[in-house]
Amino acid sequence: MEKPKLIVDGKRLDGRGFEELRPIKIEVGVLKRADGSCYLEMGKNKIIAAVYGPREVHPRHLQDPSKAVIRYRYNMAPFSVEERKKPGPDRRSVEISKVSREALEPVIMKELFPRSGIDVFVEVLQADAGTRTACLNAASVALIDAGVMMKGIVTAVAVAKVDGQIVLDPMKEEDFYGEADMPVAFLIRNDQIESIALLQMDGRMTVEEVKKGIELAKKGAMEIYRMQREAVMKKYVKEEE
Amino acid sequence: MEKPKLIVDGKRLDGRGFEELRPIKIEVGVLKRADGSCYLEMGKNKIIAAVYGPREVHPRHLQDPSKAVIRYRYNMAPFSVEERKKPGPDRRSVEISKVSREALEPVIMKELFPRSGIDVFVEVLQADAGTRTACLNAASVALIDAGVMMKGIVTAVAVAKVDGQIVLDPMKEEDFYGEADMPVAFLIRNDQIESIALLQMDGRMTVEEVKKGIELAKKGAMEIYRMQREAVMKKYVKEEE
Amino acid sequence: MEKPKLIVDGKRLDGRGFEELRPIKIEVGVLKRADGSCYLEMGKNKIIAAVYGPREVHPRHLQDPSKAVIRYRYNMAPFSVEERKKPGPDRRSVEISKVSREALEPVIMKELFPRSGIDVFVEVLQADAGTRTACLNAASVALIDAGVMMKGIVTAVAVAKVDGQIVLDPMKEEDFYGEADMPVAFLIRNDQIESIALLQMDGRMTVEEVKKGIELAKKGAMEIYRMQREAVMKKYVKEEE
Amino acid sequence: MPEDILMDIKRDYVLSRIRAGERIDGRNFDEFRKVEVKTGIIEKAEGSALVKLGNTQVVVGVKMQVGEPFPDTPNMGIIITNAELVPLASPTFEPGPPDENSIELARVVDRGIRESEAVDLEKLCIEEGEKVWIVFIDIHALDDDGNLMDASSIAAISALMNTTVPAERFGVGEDFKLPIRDFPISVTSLVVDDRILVDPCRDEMSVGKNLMTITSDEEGNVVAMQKSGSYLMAEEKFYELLDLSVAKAKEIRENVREQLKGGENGEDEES
Amino acid sequence: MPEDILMDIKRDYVLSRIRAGERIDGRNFDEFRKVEVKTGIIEKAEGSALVKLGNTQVVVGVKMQVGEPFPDTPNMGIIITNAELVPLASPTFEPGPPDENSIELARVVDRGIRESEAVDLEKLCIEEGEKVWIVFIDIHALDDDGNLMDASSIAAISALMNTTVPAERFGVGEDFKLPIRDFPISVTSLVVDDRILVDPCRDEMSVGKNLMTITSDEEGNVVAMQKSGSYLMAEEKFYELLDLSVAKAKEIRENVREQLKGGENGEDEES
Amino acid sequence: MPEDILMDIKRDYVLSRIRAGERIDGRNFDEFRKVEVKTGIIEKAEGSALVKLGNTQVVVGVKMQVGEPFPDTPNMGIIITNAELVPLASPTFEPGPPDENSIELARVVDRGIRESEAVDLEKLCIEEGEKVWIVFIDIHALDDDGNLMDASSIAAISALMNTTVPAERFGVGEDFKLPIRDFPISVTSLVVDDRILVDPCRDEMSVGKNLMTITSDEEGNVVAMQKSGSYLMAEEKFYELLDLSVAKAKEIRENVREQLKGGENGEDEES
Repeated sequence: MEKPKLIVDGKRLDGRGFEELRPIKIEVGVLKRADGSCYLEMGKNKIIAAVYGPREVHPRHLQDPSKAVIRYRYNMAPFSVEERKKPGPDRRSVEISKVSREALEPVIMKELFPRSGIDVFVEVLQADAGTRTACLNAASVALIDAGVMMKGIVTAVAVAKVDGQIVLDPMKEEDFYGEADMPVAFLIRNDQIESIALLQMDGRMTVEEVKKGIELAKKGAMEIYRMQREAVMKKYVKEEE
Repeated sequence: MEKPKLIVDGKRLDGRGFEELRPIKIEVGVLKRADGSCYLEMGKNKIIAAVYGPREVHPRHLQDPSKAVIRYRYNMAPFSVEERKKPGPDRRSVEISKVSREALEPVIMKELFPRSGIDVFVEVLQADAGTRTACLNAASVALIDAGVMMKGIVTAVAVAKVDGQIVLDPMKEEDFYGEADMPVAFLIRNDQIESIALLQMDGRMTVEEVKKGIELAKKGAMEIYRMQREAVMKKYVKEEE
Repeated sequence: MEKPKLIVDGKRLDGRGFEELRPIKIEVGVLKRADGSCYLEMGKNKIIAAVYGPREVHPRHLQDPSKAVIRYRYNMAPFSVEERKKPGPDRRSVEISKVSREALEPVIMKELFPRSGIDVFVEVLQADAGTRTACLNAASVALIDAGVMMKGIVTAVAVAKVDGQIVLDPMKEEDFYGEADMPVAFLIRNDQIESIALLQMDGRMTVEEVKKGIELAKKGAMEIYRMQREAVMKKYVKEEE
Repeated sequence: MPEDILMDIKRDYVLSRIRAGERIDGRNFDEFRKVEVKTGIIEKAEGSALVKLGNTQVVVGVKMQVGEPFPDTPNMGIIITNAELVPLASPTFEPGPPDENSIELARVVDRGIRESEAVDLEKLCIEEGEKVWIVFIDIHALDDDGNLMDASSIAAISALMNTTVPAERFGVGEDFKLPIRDFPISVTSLVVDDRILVDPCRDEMSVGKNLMTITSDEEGNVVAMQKSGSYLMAEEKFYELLDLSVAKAKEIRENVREQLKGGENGEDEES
Repeated sequence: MPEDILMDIKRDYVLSRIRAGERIDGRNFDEFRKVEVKTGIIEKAEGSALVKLGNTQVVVGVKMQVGEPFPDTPNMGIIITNAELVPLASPTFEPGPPDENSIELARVVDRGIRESEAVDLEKLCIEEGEKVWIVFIDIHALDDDGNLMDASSIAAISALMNTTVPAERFGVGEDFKLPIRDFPISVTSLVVDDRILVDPCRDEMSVGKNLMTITSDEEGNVVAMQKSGSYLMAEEKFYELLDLSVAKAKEIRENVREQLKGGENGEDEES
Repeated sequence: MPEDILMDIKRDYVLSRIRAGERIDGRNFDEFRKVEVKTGIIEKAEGSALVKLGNTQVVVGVKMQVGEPFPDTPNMGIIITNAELVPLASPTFEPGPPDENSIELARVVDRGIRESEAVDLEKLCIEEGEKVWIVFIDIHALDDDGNLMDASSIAAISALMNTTVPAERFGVGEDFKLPIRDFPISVTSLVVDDRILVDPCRDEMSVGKNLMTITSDEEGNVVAMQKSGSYLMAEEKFYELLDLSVAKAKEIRENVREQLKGGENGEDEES
């Protein structure tokens, strides 16, 4: 499996420019049972997120008397990837669930719901690079749909180094053959990026490239943020009609 | 492994007629530690059932304040089948345990024992088709032996479609090569079949054949029911001597 | 893999006499977080033991209102043996943990610490025959270091039958090719062997050889006991300086 | 406590309506909710289908691998059916290994497909005794508003009909459509007192989980049955269920077949 | 609470009898309960035995498979011993993976068989370094009225002696009797104060689980020992146990051997 | 309750010192604790290292096996990194399968080694597509006084540099030193208010677990990053961390390199 050329004539394999996102589709409130939900496509990623809560926590000794307990479960459907994935959590999904939960915890106003639990469940129905950021984006919208109070919206996107270039939102080939991958999530409030909520990276980049990557991620996140808002708005407008 | 002829000259491979049960042997009260117990053979099936309870349920949050909690565990000994079975529950035994428990639950007078537990444990020491029905028959007797109040006796038997014929109580070859298998359990009270407590089926039968099968199962169940009663009686007569 | 001659010219493969221990090194208080700890080498065995407690037991229903609950966990590092060992407990380590705990339980003054837990965790960093006895020796010292009240010191050593001879403290080749292995632990109080705390054996020995083995084990245990005391003393002398 | 009270009220309401001869959502007693089937929704799977049964939603994906046959069927492919009741789909589902409910779901769906011989397993033999195709049918619940069983059965057979065997990717010849030769449909009903409620929604199940599933094939043969739930069923009620279920299955089968043929599955057309 | 009180009363009673020089069931201190052995009871197993030791009942089944030898013993068969303390056998057993008690049981029984070299493992080599017989010894407790250990040991060696190697079924030659060359017997005693109670029944164990198991071979050699239970044992007591256990083993061995030979195993004769 | 109060007091104390511009142990904010590295301490492992970072202690052992390559990298060896947070190392660790913390630890250490391409995996191919070396890196925590991450990273690369490939034992040629071509170092910092505390000790972490790990290679490239902990990080703070971490890594690398070369590893010399 030889590495293909990932950038040809200044364009990426799927024709995108370096700073271009894949097509995104967001639908709010797609599930009946969940308190909030969101379906999100980002390129070939197909994600569905559900939020339950604030609700009672069982057994009791898992409750926190001062704030809500947040759970976040990232899960891939067995058919979401080329080679069938064995059902159940693996090491990768445990790590992703941890850093994703840690991105949302400081944003959710947990103190408002002592002793209760807020559960965020995200299913990857189809995976195509960048699932953890796509999942966070869906989870944020589902949290809003559930009416959970937050300090802002969490919006995530990955950047990558590919054939020497820093590019936005890598798709599968770029992730696999590229030099580096850096998923980032931001807290956005009042149309302003406030801080970093999630940050991971693996590969090889200079310090300058990392900084450039963050700048590019901010640009991408703002675009996604607008789509998240729009999707939420569309649902509520529809409901009022 | 070619399918053999299962019916030759109007007789089954083991010489039985279509409506004939395999030889049955039932012994009551065979274990000391259990509150009730039963050893049952049905053809080459060798089953032992034990009942514990009503007894305390641990941990407490598993108790039901309004009635007894019933557990039913169907388990095959590793040496009970041709190819050694790995110890512990597999998907098949989990399903059998579920439907068997659901057959007994509406028959046991659970409301008489709030907060308590009644455990039915059944071990298959040797398996030869029809273990789930044989186990239920043994479990019913063990429940009586334990003095658990019930609305009647649960009696079970399978019917099968074999070389186009509906036959009673299929043995292994008939189960493996036959066209369909249908295990049924009935609630029997005052020598009367009252209702269906368990019903499963897999294979291929016309609606008419299913109905004919149920009729045949009723016939077989009544025979087994008499043997269950006799076995219980024999023990208590012996005890009074 | 043919059995080598294990005794040549009245000496063992590593030059030891029949009643000679391997070199032993004991260090007390080697860990900061644990309440008591000990590092112990015995031949190529490298053992580290930690004691936590008396401390609270969670969840509560595991507490014993009349005495401390003792846990003992014997664990081998994956790199401690020739073939990498899969992490986590196997059947062997579960059994060793059981008999080791049972050797310490009657010696620890559990009644002084109702509702509390005392945890003894022992890691085998490198294994070379006799790990269970080396671990118990380290655990005893760690318990003293933690200030846990005991009726005496538990000291353990194995004896073996090797090429027809009863020898002290077998190393790996002797364990593997020898005729029998017998790990023993004693309760020693006031420089006196009081009783047997652990005893296992597998192999083949006459009754007389078993008795001879116990006598030899007592001799070896007294030597180790002195080293355990010395190591403890050294730490406390150092602390007073 | 408040939840318990809510449940009690709901149950009483459902029961009173049933006794008045009505279902809470206005359906006839033998009426399914609206069935919507979309296939080919997971491009990375060999076959897939999303089924909506009212608000109940299930995705089934089919993946295929090459593996060894079972010793006693050396010339036949293998079907493995698995169900995940992920906690996203219901407030009562918990993360963890499959419990008895998801195992039962998978096994009953599996039996319908297996016993109707819907998949021609002999055509999935690559090399007798050595190499056969393994068909993984993964049921992934998205929203459990009652009767996951029938939604899953429909999704499973639809996904299988949508499946292309990826022979090229595995270097064993040319891709071909998975050979399907039957169309099993399960019909699940709730038994309440003397009433049979076909395709119960979740609120209806607040009165109890007295379910019966009867799966039949294209010719109206029964291929699988499962009484599920702690209840006793009158014999005559069962016969009523039997006739009703086979009849309803026919109806649903036509409905699904139309949708699978229909133009509404844009993504499906290319495959 | 009532259970605790019951336990206390039982313990006091057992202790008072012991101090009076008696056992609660009237046995001598060095007396086993009645041993009954039936072999060949599981026709589908390669070998099997049911042992009753008083009210304690254990079934052992032996199954054989063909597999790869361990790298360091390429010309020897493999023994795998497993014990299931199924919840049927005692109110204190819980369903679930083997706990420390069932692991200890399996391992001590295994050591007796392994270290006495009761099974001639070299005769279980089919093809050096490639194929050997794997002997699965599965201990299945039915009723735990104390001393499952000795009941299991007796059942294990009896089942092995009843075993026929199913070479034909595996296409590797003709069936043959499993080659057995020793007869290990374990003797388990309860140590109470200054007393040794051989083969303790369950009520006796209410005073504590201070057990010692000593397994010896046909020639009176010790092949396995296990102190089990949280207690300290005086050295002299151990020597007493040692002599006693080897003597009792001889007695039990003769008893069991008689039964295995005897005509009472109707089912055994055919094999 | 008393423990909670103790924690509160500790946290207040740590915070007050930080606000006064000091760390509780007197270190500068960008100062590591003393790093001590000993290699070759486990003779039975192919490579090993014990690292002390102040009171934090970690052992890493490297074991090698021959196995099959992954299908998509047929000519490359395999690295498998595993961490056990055994309960010996901290009162907060519990026995059991790896939890999210030990998984994260293992994966972040793994990424540093993997992404810096520290191990020349192509030289670990024995037979393309058939046989390659599998390198097991096992992280075994002994004492967690904070920052297990960096202690583990240092121990891992040190153990790898100490590793001899046991080709003779596996019959595939002569032993050779594991080919290492980079020297990744991770630097973990605690972010408290506006302050960055490099290499936090455990008492410092009583203020929160707001950690950032940045791993860089010999040339100062970033090869792995991990924000860990439930907190929000200002962008400028991250840039500050970035520069600081790469600079500190260089310093630690030299320190460790000196020790690995140095004469203090008596046991290492023979290998």
